[in-house]
Amino acid sequence: MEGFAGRAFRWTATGAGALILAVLAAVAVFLIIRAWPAMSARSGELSEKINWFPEGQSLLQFIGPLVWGTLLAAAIALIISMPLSVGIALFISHYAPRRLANTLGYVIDLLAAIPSVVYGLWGGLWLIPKLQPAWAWLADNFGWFPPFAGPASDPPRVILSVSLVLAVMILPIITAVCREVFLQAPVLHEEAALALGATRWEMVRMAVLPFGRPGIISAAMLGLGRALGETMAVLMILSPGALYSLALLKVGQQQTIAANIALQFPEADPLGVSTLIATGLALFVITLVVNMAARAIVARRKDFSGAN
Amino acid sequence: MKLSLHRRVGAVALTGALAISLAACGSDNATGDAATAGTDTAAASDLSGDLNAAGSSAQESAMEAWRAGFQATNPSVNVNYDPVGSGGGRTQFLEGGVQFAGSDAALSDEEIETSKETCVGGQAINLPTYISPIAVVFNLEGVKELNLSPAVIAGIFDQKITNWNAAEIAADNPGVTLPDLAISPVNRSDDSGTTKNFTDYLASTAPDAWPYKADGVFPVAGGQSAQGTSGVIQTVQGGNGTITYADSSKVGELGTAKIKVGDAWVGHSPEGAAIAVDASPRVEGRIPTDIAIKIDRNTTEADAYPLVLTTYEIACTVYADANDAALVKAFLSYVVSDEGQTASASAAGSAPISAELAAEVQAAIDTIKAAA
Amino acid sequence: MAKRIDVKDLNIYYSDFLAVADVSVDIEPNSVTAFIGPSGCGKSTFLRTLNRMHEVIPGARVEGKVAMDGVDLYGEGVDPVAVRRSIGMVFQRPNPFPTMSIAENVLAGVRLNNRRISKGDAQDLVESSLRGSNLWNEVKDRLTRPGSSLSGGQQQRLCIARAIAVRPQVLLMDEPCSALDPISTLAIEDLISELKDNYTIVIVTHNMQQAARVSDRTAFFNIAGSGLPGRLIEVDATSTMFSSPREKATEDYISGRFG
Amino acid sequence: MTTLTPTPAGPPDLTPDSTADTRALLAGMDTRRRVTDKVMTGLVVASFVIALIPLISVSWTVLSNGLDRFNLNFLSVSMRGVFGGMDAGGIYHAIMGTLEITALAALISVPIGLLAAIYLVEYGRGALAHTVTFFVDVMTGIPSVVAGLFAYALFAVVFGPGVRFGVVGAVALSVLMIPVVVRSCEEMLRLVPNELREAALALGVPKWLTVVKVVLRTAIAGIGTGIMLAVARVIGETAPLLITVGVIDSINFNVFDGRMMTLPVYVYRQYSQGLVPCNDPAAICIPTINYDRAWAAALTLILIVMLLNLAARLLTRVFAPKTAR
Repeated sequence: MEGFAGRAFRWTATGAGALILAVLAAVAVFLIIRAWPAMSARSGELSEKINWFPEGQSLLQFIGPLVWGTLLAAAIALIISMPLSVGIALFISHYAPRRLANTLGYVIDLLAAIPSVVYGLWGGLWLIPKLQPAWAWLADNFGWFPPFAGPASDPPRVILSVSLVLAVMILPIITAVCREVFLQAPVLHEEAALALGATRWEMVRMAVLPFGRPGIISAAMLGLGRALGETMAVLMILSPGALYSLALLKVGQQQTIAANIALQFPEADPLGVSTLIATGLALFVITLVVNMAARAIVARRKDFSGAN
Repeated sequence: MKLSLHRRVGAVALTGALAISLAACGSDNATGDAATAGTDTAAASDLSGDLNAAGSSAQESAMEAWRAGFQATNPSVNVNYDPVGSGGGRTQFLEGGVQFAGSDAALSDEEIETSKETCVGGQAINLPTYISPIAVVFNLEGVKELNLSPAVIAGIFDQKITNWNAAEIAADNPGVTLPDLAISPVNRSDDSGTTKNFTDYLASTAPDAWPYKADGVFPVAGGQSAQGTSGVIQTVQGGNGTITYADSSKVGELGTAKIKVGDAWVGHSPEGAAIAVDASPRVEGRIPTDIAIKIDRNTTEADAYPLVLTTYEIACTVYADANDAALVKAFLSYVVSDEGQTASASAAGSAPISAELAAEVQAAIDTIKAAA
Repeated sequence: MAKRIDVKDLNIYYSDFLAVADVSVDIEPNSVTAFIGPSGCGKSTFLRTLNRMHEVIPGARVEGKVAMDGVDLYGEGVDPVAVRRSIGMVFQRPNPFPTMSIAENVLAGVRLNNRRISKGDAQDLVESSLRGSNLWNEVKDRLTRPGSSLSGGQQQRLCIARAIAVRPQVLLMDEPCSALDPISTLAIEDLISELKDNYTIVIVTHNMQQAARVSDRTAFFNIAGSGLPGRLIEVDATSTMFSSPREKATEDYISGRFG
Repeated sequence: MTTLTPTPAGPPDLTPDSTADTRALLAGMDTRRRVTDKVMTGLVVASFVIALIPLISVSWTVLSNGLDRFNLNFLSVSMRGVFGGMDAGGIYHAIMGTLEITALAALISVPIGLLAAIYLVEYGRGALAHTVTFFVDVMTGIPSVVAGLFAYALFAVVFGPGVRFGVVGAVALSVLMIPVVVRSCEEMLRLVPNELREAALALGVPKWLTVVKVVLRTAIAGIGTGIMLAVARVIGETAPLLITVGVIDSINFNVFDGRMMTLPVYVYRQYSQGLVPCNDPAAICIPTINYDRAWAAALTLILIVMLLNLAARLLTRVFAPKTAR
């Protein structure tokens, strides 16, 4: 028996749940509608009407390099930060003395909350001037490896610098999630490993990492999502280009979707805005795919997960 | 429970107190100048309201000075300027988002046509408010000044001349020790009036070396680039062997090039820029109050510096709102007044427009009116 | 391969708190020794000092001597990792690694030392260990299923298989049946009797009948009050302990008159 | 190997010889494992130290560069009338803008988020609940700049293009904040033991009252913490505010009309204004004034975020049930 108040409450709550779907649908629908003029433009129309649109390209040809740049910057950031984050998280959860670990955990939480514009400021003003010798060294010694082909640009407003700042940015986020997961690794399994004669590292490998794998994956995806959508740090550091380029140490090679939107939006006429929103739609789809892939990976391992 | 209740009340009280004290202690009197606070009633006008503008980031320094000066005598007026770039400013103006726009390029005939809708019954007019030399700026250790001909500048920015000790550069700079160092040309990454004037200059003076047309978007890819005048200057400062083109007001300590005009080498200066502008014709086919200037890049006037940017305020001849019209008139009149021109020259290092031009612009401003 | 353990004057601490005081006991090879006593008396804590699992807890330490065949486990040149390898342990709650299959669970300890064990050897070892823990017939057709798919009693036997796969000298069991149903308990008890042919077994149990059923010798631990250290009251052959204990406290506990 | 000793008293005499293989047995593992363990320990510690370098450097540069200008005057005045290299100006307008817009965003997202979480935990079953759960996850991944575009276009429909005022920014931030609020509230509500609900229901309390009086009250500290962390998360967003709220250098308290300044945008603006050339030798001019202000504003922003985090921690501690866990 549910009175009027009960029914009202239930419907309000359900309405709020549905509202979320409505908001998301509104975002998606709006993106598509607003991007439509650009998507349906006849060939050549975009470069004809939009100042910054490259000559003779279609919308897809325009978005392609941006998607590439976005993925490249985020992927490198993830490659840099992932092992470090897992390391820090392990240090806090299983290596550091307990009192120190609590303090460190708190510090990491605080760092995770530092706004990205601050990281951009730090990257642009403090880090960039210091990176040039390191990148020059990389280019001199590892130039045979195509991504590190030189000469390294000066100032190093290159994709590797951007990725480094992004890595620093997502480091606390990934670490915070990993640490939380590692701390939840069942003592039961840790002791089982130790009792079998495992060293600390072997115990971590046998009992902690397998248990934490879904958590590590979602942490990585969280970090990747952040890196994919990050605008300010890229805008403040990178010398953009629009190539499918692997060169990490040269300027004018890549650009990310988010930074391109922020860069061109103020100057854009209605068709330009439409084009930018089409790129935003691409970014939206990418984050959606990343999210769903992460969920699929986590779900597939449910059988062997510790959750039972 | 009782304790936590106390704490709760305390926390709420504290937050409230903090908010109130925060709200009470703030002020718009940032400079400590009494006039800003509105106490100087004698000088204060009866104008009030918000005047929103957007546009060229090159105008930013000058605009800051103008706004400070204007708001000091009109404390009830807020003049806001969003330095989104010339194109953005024009777009926002044509869409009716702002009352006037700052632009480094005059409106095209097409845009003027569009503006007739925004400017209820009137049209948009271009009002030159200052001229600014575009300096070719470089960061080269031990070198403060170089002679660069249009063809060499074009070669450098087209990434054809790639080293500072290239023969082309050395030929024009006898006695200067040029280092063996890669040249990193830096361009604007956003659509900008500075780029448009710069590429127009190269296309007009060195058509052989510069195969591109005048464009607000830099046509050559693969170089350093940054957003806004400050961005490119910051990039040039951050690297060795870098070179860019930028509004001379932001140059600071960096080295600048003398460009070749006729047979002479001319450095950037406000006076040189003013000479180049005065020697240039108007854009044809416009109404008398629309003062758009077509810079003659190939001028051979003595001491003229034709790598110059004329900046415009773009306003309507007719405004739907009377207050808007009054505010625009008052502000733009201040801008072209001696006081305004001195302020921008001091803050931005720009060249004042000549007295004759100023009189013409003022006459055009006087025709701005509100719709009946 | 079974070895003896001799404990002399052992004090066990958590930081500054003395948890178990002054234990001296000899554990005979190829026998089952049971530790009984009320909750909190320190029998599990003591058990964990026998393979140096105690020190995994931050701040935990011991004073005194624990010797296996005359070698002090806490002496110089002794590696705790090697100690735990030689002295296996089965826990109160079955804890197979959830991310590993049944076979992988059995091999978990072996792979630590011998990464490149051949496929044939591995299969043989899995079979012999699972046979040793009386589990082979039940799981031989599903060795690749996750260990967590088994029932509680099967899981516990899997854990025993895992422990004996590394061929330890001694097997410590910390209330191995307390989380199991009576049938599974019986299976484990049978297994313990079989295992003592090859191993020295120490078992902590709450269940006196179990101690009486499976053990050769019984040690009784007691605690005088909270905040005080647990002590070893008496140790003797199981039959003696249950028929004519020397101490009054033992008799009270065994006859259920414990307060 | 060993013989059964009949005497229970004391260990048998064992010569060093007979203990030799036991000693060898206990001496340790092979070199590979020992080295692996040492190397991995080294790597773990090293990764920690390496990661600390940039993180400490961020904190340190912000602190050391920001403290110069961080004073009462800086906090209490706006940028009105400040230009060039003037040794003046502050962030009062930006602080107020940030606080108002974020508060408004919280006002929009907290009720929606909390109610949606209640729906998911207490009522949600079947397809709708699954869909909501899934799309809340998806929504977490919306890039902030896209949220900004959305809000801009939404209001542009009504107010025309070029629309820029506080509420637009608040809506953009809400899009980013709602999923975070739902997630954390959901987690907190699920932590409330079912026994509590059943006990209340068994007493004849209607379900909605049980939710309000029992479940919400039990979870209130966690919910508060979650909301504060969500606020801390969006308070530093720059890109959406840049697009939707614009910039201004005077104080504007009215979120319904006119541009507002916000702290993150202020930081970005000052950064992009760069060094001041100081052309006029007569005027007082600090070349790095824009960067100095950017650092000081960044410091203020971080302090606000830290304060929110600290408050969240404190809230958890004060309201935490004393017996639990």
